[in-house]
Formats: sequence, C-alpha cells, structure tokens
Amino acid sequence: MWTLTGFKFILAIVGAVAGAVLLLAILHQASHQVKRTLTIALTFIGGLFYFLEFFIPPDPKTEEAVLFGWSLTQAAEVVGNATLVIGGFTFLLGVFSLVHIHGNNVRRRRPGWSYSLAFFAAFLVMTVFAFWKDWQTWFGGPAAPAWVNDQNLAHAAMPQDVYTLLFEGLVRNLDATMFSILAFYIVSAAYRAFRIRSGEAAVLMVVALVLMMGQVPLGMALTNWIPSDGPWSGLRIESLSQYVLTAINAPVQRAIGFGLGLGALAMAMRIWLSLERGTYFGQEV
Amino acid sequence: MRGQRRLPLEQIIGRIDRRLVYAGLFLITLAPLVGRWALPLYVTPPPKMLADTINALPQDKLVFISSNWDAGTQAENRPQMTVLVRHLIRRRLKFASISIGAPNAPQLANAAIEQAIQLEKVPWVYGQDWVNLGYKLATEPWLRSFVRQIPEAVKEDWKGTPVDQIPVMRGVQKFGPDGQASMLIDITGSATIDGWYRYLSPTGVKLGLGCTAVMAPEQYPFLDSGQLSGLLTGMKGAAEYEQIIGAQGFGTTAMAGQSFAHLYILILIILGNLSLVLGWLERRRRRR
Amino acid sequence: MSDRLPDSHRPLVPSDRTRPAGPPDYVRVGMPSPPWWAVVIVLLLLAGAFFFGPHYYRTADYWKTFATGRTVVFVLSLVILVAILRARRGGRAFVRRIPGLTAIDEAVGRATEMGRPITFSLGLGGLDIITLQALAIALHVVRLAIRFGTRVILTTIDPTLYAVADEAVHEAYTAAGRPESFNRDDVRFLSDRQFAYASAMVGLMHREQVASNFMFGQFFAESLILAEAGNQVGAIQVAGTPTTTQIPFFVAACDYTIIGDEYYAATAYLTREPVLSGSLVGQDRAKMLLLAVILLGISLVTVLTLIGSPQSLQWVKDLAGLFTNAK
Amino acid sequence: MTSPFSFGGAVIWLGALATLALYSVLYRENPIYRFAEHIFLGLATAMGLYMTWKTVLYPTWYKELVAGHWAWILTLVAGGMYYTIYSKRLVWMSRLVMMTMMGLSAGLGFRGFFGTYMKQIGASFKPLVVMQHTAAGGVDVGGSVFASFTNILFLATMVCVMTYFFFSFEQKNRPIRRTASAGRWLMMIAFGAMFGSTVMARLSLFIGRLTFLFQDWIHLIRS
Repeated sequence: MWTLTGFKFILAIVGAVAGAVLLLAILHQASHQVKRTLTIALTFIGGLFYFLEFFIPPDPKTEEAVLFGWSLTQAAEVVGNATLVIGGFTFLLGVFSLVHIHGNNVRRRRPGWSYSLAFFAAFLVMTVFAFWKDWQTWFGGPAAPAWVNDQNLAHAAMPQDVYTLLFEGLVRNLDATMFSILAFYIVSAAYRAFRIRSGEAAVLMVVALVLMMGQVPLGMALTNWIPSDGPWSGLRIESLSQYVLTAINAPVQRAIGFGLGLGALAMAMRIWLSLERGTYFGQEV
Repeated sequence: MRGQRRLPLEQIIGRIDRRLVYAGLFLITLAPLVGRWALPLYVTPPPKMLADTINALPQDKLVFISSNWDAGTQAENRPQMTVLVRHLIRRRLKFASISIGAPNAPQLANAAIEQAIQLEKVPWVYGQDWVNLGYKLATEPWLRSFVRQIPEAVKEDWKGTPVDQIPVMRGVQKFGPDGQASMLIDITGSATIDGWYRYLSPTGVKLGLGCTAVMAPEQYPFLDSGQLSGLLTGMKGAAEYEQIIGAQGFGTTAMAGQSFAHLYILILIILGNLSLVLGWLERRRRRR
Repeated sequence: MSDRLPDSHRPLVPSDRTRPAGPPDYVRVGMPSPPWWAVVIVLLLLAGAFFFGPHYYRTADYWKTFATGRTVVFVLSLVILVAILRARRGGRAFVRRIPGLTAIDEAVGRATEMGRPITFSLGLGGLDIITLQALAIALHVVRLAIRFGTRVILTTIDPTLYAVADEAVHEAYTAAGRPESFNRDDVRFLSDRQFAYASAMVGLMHREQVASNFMFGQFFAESLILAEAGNQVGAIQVAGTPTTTQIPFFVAACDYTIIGDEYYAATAYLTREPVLSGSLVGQDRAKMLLLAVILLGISLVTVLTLIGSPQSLQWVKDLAGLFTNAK
Repeated sequence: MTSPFSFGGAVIWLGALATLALYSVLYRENPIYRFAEHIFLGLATAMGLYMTWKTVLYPTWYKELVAGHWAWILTLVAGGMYYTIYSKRLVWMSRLVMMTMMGLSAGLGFRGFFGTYMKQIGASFKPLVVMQHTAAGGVDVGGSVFASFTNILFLATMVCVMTYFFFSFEQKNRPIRRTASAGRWLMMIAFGAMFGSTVMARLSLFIGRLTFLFQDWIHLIRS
C-alpha cells in the first residue's frame, strides 16, 4: 500500500496532495479557537512521540521500543527523516531572504548595491556548476562536459573543473581565512581584557597565562630545571596546566552542564505542553 | 614636566592601536618561518614511543601512511607527514601513501613526500621504494576488504597505474602478523582514525597517529590501551619528532613562531597592565 | 535619526523595584494550554506500557541498565513540572538578580539614544531547545525595541529557524499595534556556513555601525570573531551561550556575559511570568536533588574506600554503576 | 611565485587573493573586504542549496519518492506550509507546522538530557579518600594524599559552582553566599584555562595561512 508504481503511483501523489490541500482549506474556514487547539494538540503529539520513544522500555533482544504493536524505534527513524526533509524544503526560504535583501539593494540602487550584484553572480555561478556537475547522477541525461565535471581518474586529486576551481580556490580558502582571523582577535582580546581591574580578572589572566606558557617550548623552559620525575615534577608548567584542566576545569564544566541540562529539560517541557505561552506567537494563531 | 611625559607613556602602552598589534603578530609569526629559526624543544613520551616503534619495524615489510589532511589542517599535519617520511627513508623502510579523508589529500601528500625525499638527499624512487595509492572512498566494506586483501581494495595508484605493475606493491597482500604490511600511520585532520581502530587494531598491526592539537586529548585513552603505538600532537608533535630524529624542519620553525607569538601576547598583556599601574600611580600623585 | 525617540525617554531603569509586578501585557493574552490532561495521558500511557508490558520489564538486568536512567530523568522532569503547574495557579516567585540580564535594557536604551540599530545573533543552532530559548530572549529585546522605535536586525544560520523568527517578530510588531513598522529585511538568514555567517556578521556590524550587539544561542569558534567585531565598532555587547567552551571569549570581549544556566533563567528574569519563574523554582529543586544524589554517592563510595569494600557491600559499589551503565 | 596559468596555479591564485581580501578587514572594513564577503556569501548559499539537495533531499526524499513511496509527497506539503509566512491570511498554516516541529524537538529533550548527563552523575561518585599502594604493597602516603586532595578539589569545585547557579531564592545565608562566590572564582579559573589552552590552536590556523601565502603562493618560505 505504501509502495506503488505507474498510474497508481501518480494517482496516489495527486490524491495525497489534493487531500492535504482540501484538509487545509477546510481548516482555513474553522475558527481561531479550533486552529489554536489543533496547534497545541499537534505540538503535544509531536513531543509525546519522542517522549514515549524514550520512556517505553525496549525489548532487550531487538532493542526496539514497542507500543501496542507499533515499533516506535522504527517509526522514529521515519519521523527523523521526515523532519530532516521538511527542514530541507525550507532552505529556499533562506535563499528568498537573501534574494529579497540583495534584490532590494540592487533595485533601489542603495549604497553598495554593486556588492549585491557580486553576491548574485557568485550564487548563480556556483549553483549552476554544482548542480550541472551531478545532474546526470541524479536525473540522467547527457553527461556534463569535462570542464564542469572531470571524472578522469588520473586527475583524481584535482579534477580540473569549474566547480573545483570555485570550491578549492575560493570557498575553502575563504573558510580557512575567516577561521584564522581568530588568531589576531585572540591576541587583541587578550591584550585588552587581561588587565587586573578586579580580583576575578586577575585570576582569569594568571591562569590563562600559565596555560598558554605550558604549551610552548619557550614557556616550558621556565620550569625545565625541575626534574621531570621527582616529587616536584607536578610544579612543571605543563603538569600544572594539565592539573588545572582536570581538577578544576572539568568539574566546573560538569557543574555548569548539570544546570544547563536541567534548564533545557524545563524548556523542553514548557514547549511540549504549550506552557511557554506568549513567548513566540503571542496573541492569536 | 615629568608628569607630562609620563601621561602619554601610560596612554601609549595602554592603548596600542589594534592594527599595530595585528602587524606585530603577523611579523613575529612569519619571521621564524622565513628565517628558519629554531628553539630547543622538550620531547614528551608519545612522539618518542612512535619513533621507537618505527625503529623496531622489520626491514622487509611495507609501511602504510594514511594521509588524510587537506589545506585546512596543513600547518599541523604537513610537518608531521614530512618528518615521518624522513624517518622512514632513513631507516630504508618502503612505504605506501593512501588517502581516505579528503579527495585532494593525495596531491598534498605527494608534495610532502617529495619534499622529504629532497631533504634527505637519497635516491628514493617512485614505484620502487614508495607509492601514492590515491584517494579511496572509505566505506565500511572497503575498510574491511582493505585490511584483509589489499589488492582487492586497491587496484591502481593515483595516476591510474595498475598495482601489479608497481614493484613496491608486488606481493603485498594483507595486514597482520603473517602479512606484508607492518604498520599504518594515520596523519589526519578528521575522524579517520576511528575506522582504523575498528578494523586494523584487531589484526595486531602497529598503529601510529598524527593529529591536530584539538583532537589529541581524546586519543590518550587509546595510547594507554596500547591501540596506538605513538602519537604526534599537532605542530608540537612534529617539532618534537624532528628533535628526536635530529632533522630540523618546518615543525621546529613553526613552533618557534608559536613560541614567539605566545611571548608576544605575554608582553602585550604586561604592557596593558603596566599602563593600568602607571595610570593608578599618576592619579594617586595628582590627588596629593 | 533621533526624532524617532519617544519624548519621555529616560527609560528602562534596570532595577527590580521599578519593574511592574506580574507579567507584562503581551504574555497575558497567551494560548490556553493543556497541562493536566496532558500529564494524565502521559502517565496512563506509561503505566499501561509498564503494567501490561512484556516480562522483561521485571528482570533485574533491565532495571540495571534501563530503569535507573529513565527514573532519574522522569523524577527530575516531574519535580520541574510540578513547580511550574503550582506557579501557574498564582503567586510569583523570586528570581535573584542576574547582572548580565539587567544590561539588556541598558543596551536597548543606548541604541535608542544613539539612533543606531541593534544586532541580535541567534548563533549556529537550528530549531532546537537551545536556540528556541535564544529566540525567546530575542523577542524580548525586539518588543522592548519596538516600544522605542529602534531597529533590531536578527540574524540566523538556519532557514527553518529563519522562518520561525520572521513570523514571531512579525507577530511581535502586530501585537504592539505597529504591523506597518515591520521590515522583513531586519530578520535575515545570512548563510548556513559557519564562517560565511561570521564574515557577513562582521560586515553587517561595521556597515550598520550598530550600537548594541546581542549574541544568544549556540556559538562555536566564530564567537570571538563576532565579539571582536562588535567591540571594534564600539557596540555594547551582551552574550550568553550554553556552549561553555566559548564563554571565556565572550567574557574577554563582551560587556556582559550570561554564564551557564543563567541562559535558561533569562526569560523568567526578564518577564517575571509565573510559569517561567515557577520553572526556575523547579529547576533549582531538581538541582538540589541532583546535588543530594551526588553527595550521597560520594559518601557511600568514601565509606566503602575507608572500610576496604567487603563483599557484603558489593551492592553499594553497583550503585554508581547504575548511573554510568545506564543505556 | 606560482604561475596563475595552470589549473593548480589558478586555484592557488584565487585562494591567495581571497585570503588577502578577507584579511584586509583587520585594517578596517573596506570595499575589497565587502566584495569578498559578498562573493563568500553567494558561494556559501549556493553550496548550502547544493548540499541540502545532495545530502538530504535527494537521498531521503527524491529517491524514496521515485521508488514508489508516494507518502513522502506529504513532506512537500508540510514544507510548503512554511512558505505561508508571507501571506497574512494563510499564516496560521506556518504556525501549525512550526509548532509541530518545535514539539518534536522538545520531545527529544528528554533523551538529550539522559544522553549527556546520566553518565556524568555516576562519574561524580568519587571517593574523598583514595588509598594508593606502592609496588611493594605498602601505602603510598604522598600519592594517596595528593590523589585524595585532587578528588576533594574536584567535588568541592562542582558543589560550589552548582550553588552559584541557584536562582529562586536570595542567597542571604552566609555559608551559601560564600560557597557561591567561591564558585564564581573557580569558574574564572576554568575560563582562564579554556582561554589559554585555545591560543595555540588558533595560532596554528594562522601559521597555516602564512604557509599557504608564503610557501605555496610566493615561495618565500623555503621548504
């Protein structure tokens, strides 16, 4: 029933879409009260599904949680995939947002509109070549020419195509550069922030310095005169940093984590039971 | 008069323009790289273990290098790769490089290997003494068959030459005690080592790892359990290894860069605090 | 620019005393919610599954690996839920002062005075609990800003979240009686790639010369990029994230940092809505319970070490195992 | 300097120019950075679209649908409901699907708490007194004291920090206030440690860029 072919398949598709649209059309006529109740009910059912999937004990043999003959574990996989797919369909919304902003910039000739043109150019070129490259694998049809998708194994390391040029040449380097800007920012942040304005700032600074020095040879040289296997070896700067990380950093992270976990748990329950009223959509549905 | 002079000093060292700070960092990190400066290093146990393992390898077996890094982690992984290959060449161990992590890894691996050969000034011939097997998509079945029957999983090198025409690969069948491959060293910027733990550890073959500094803490348990026969942690690991085999290279100079940059930050922090103290003294002087 | 300021602006004294008691107007007109019958349904379903379920529910092994973990989660959830439902029936709870959060009003007020926009980054999360909490804080900021006619540019990395945020902000404008002021371009999907998002935020903050910058949600390496960029344009910055490893960078570069589960206390603190402060009471109780369990575990293990763990006390040793082996 | 007139050379040149363009923001925001930023944004958005299709929609939706699993078409309807945010009349549909999705992620919260924190509770059961034995069988006094101290420090830190995060009552009680403020100091130590231990990783990234620019692009660093 869930797998159909040929004419039946088309009929099922059309039927499903038509049915869904009809249902929505009927609901559209309903009162606010009905829509509101429906929304709350759906939120509840959505949460209930994963709640049960977690709390119903699984069969030790199959490791599947079964409720009234339904395998929740298997269903969870389908639900997970469906969530992923529905999320995937929203990507165009993101694209709309960008196109809206940059389209307006170009149309109204706002200052800097030429940069928006660059955005469109990059977006279009990359989209065309990325999809062209794999089009045949997905939908069949003629293969993309070699300069779009070079599949010669001899070039395996660096296919000589436009997509690779854009990806390896631009995207990867832009990514890496933006990431590496952190090196500069971590220096300027340290210079500005690590000043002994208060006791807390002093502690922050001293510990950060010890840890920094514990990582590089120059810092290790400071305490290298302490023998590495005597009773005092713990005072070597690298051992000291390790000790701070395991004996103080770890419990702090754990304690903060417990609080965060409970906070998230409470938040999850408030959303699930629609107790977060007015937070997201205040007045009416 | 003196007060006027002191006030600007406090201001100057307390509010260095961030561009100057950035330019300083740029120069101070670049200088050791260009000038090939080196600072003495202290060798920690994990790289030493790796060197000892390689020193104990039998001469007649092949060493596999799983080279899984690309441009993103180049700074940490490339010096590891180069220094390990140099050690292998010094010990006259033949090796094969294979990539499962990134499609353009074979090219980077090749460049690193050729550089190592050049540095060692030994005629180490492609095909005779080493081979680059290119990029393979490492699905679970592929990993399994690679460990059991190497020729099944690897049919040709990265340029498309069939494996049976490559002398160094002749007779190489499998991993394990009765196999022809004695060790695999994973040099990686991603989670490729997990696959090797799963499939290679059970064969009893030695497994070495060179990874980025961020990944290293998670690997210590495997070092304890003996699944790893040695570990290089980022740039520092490469530098220590260079120290062990006595071959100064990029790792050592890069660590000099790291050291100078750290020192630079230290000086900046001291300057910032000095200005705070000076300002405080100044205010106290005025109040009197 | 400054002509958009309301006359009486000397706003938002961030002290607890001047804040009106009880929930603000916009939370009163909320949706009705179904807690009691929901709890009944859930409990009935669970009870049914347990009592009419298969035999393996009653084996010791099952209790060892499965039931402890579920019981802990269930009890903690119940403690929180009971506190929420009690608070709903009236009474408002005390919330202690959280310095970083009082700064939110200050930051909005400053943007209003300067006539410059505010940026609010929702971090790298999608439609998950953490980011929904960030969105709740964002909506509080947006509602404040609407009152003073200040622009808030909300940026996201996830298209689904973008849709929700866009709709919620639109709704906030409608609720405030100013649907026409809603500018669709102020809720933005920037990119779904971490560093493309970061580069766009850097450009955005520089170009708009923002007066205040908020960062709430999940942040990773880009945290410091955003915070330093905000610092360079001289924005007042308030940040909060449950990604604890990024807190140090926010502490170094921001004016106020929300640490740990202050992040989840934020909405309760800002709105003083009974449900939320009740939830906070519940969280505190759950935390105490957790602390008690841990202290009990510690004392048992310590006693065991001191008396040299005889065979007859093996079950005490297993107690810790109940937690670590839970599946 | 690498020649830009080969494929590999062109990739390096593009990368180098992109790198310099983004670094220019360190001086100040400028047209070159802005241009690179917009190119980056365009490419990233296109990549996002491509990856969404390639990794999500193609394998889990299109392939299933083509295989005859017609019910997957309903996800298209659900996805489409999101797009009603642009219509005043139909907007309730978007809320229906949004709230359902929120409900689903809320339901995952229980497993999330369990998976992350359950083991940590058990792992916190550390004895306050540790006995360490020497190889000869006697008690290693120094080692035992040190190990016990480490455990006590670990647990005390955890308790102090957890106390700091109590919100629902005024921390008037002196012991509680002291504990909480100790928690704050300990957190500062931890934050300092996190900051300090990240510096090297960040500098490595920059050294990586330097190698790309000065070794692969202009051959200033001899290899």
